[in-house]
Amino acid sequence: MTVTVLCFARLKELVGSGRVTLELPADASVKDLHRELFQQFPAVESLAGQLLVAVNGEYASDDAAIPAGAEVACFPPVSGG
Amino acid sequence: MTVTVLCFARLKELVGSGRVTLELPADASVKDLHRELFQQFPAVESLAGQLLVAVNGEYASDDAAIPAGAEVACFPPVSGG
Amino acid sequence: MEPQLQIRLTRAPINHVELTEAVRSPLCGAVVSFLGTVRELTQGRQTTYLEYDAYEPMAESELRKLAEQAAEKWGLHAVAITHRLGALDLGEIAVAVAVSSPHRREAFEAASEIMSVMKQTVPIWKKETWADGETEWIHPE
Amino acid sequence: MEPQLQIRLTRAPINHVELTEAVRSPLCGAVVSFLGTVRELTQGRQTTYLEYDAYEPMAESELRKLAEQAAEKWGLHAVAITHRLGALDLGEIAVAVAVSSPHRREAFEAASEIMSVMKQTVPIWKKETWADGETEWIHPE
Repeated sequence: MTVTVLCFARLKELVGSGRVTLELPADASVKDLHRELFQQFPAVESLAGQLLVAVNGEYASDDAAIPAGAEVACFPPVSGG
Repeated sequence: MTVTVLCFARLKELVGSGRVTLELPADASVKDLHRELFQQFPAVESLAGQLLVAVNGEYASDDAAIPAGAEVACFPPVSGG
Repeated sequence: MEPQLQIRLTRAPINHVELTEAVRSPLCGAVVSFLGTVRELTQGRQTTYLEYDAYEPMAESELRKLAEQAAEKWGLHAVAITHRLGALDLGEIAVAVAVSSPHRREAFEAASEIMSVMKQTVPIWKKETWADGETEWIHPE
Repeated sequence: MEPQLQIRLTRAPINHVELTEAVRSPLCGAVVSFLGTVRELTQGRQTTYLEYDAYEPMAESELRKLAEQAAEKWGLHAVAITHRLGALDLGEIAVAVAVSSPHRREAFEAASEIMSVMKQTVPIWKKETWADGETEWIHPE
């Protein structure tokens, strides 16, 4: 499936865009998404272990599945407030 | 010595005035002041054990001496804020 | 640097904006403000209005001590405290405290402690006028 | 009674007075407000200005969750939170929180906890522009 990932902050700088398109297997997990992101954008590995993923506006763990058509976002640790 | 005592809140109600004049020995302590107050105004005994005394704008313990000419104030526990 | 202290007793309504603005600074990342307002119900009993009386010179000096000690203990940039005296309607501000500090935790701790100590040491008293017409000076045991 | 919640993201300067007034009520004796403002110095390094970016729909929903959970936990009457986005000058307000509660301690605890949790969970990011021209997204480890 094709997944569009919204990217923010330092991640957005590293991938050069606020959204990137990844090709993932139909049963892909958040961990698979990370792996694909590192492969397409090797510079993103500098954020390995720090990146957070949200699926449909909720935080998702590494093992969570990514449903087809979901809104997916990926970002480094937050620093608002 | 003659000591003028400023009275506040419930104490002011009980003595019927914002200031009362007491006749005390020259070496009187805060405890002596309490005793004289209860004698002149028996209704004030309802506040026994609760009354606070300030001498020249600072809290004074029961054993503290009252210097001649000091500004003396007496009042029940505070409830501002 | 010496902390900025602003201590006031007033019979006019308290302008809480003025206090908050007084403590703000580009040197500080955090401002915490507290407003104590007149509550309609106390343990189910209806208040009509409140009156505050004070031993004014000592209340001012105790508030100043409190502000100085808090500023020193928590490294505050500025502290502003205003307490209202006289008659207050429901919802009006009885006391306002604003503090600023480089960091958040210190500002919260300081404002909270200023309020706790104020209620123990500052010679100000509250008189309730209840809905049934009874009046009562409040003197915590 | 349901707590009143007001959650906003804005690119305009934050009017902290409006937040504080929004939570006041004669049912409450206590209002605590927090302002997070842009600090000139961070560990001795000079900031020129800050920028905040957000994943806006999720930031709003996380702020709302946070306000609901705090209101429930501390029995708050009202919670108002506004976070600024875009470029901010030194001293400007980045975030404002105001809570009201019948009692003081709950209001302080709630406002403090809202700020702590916000810094962990709400997808908003700060970019420093330092005086030497360098820029840096801040991502706590």
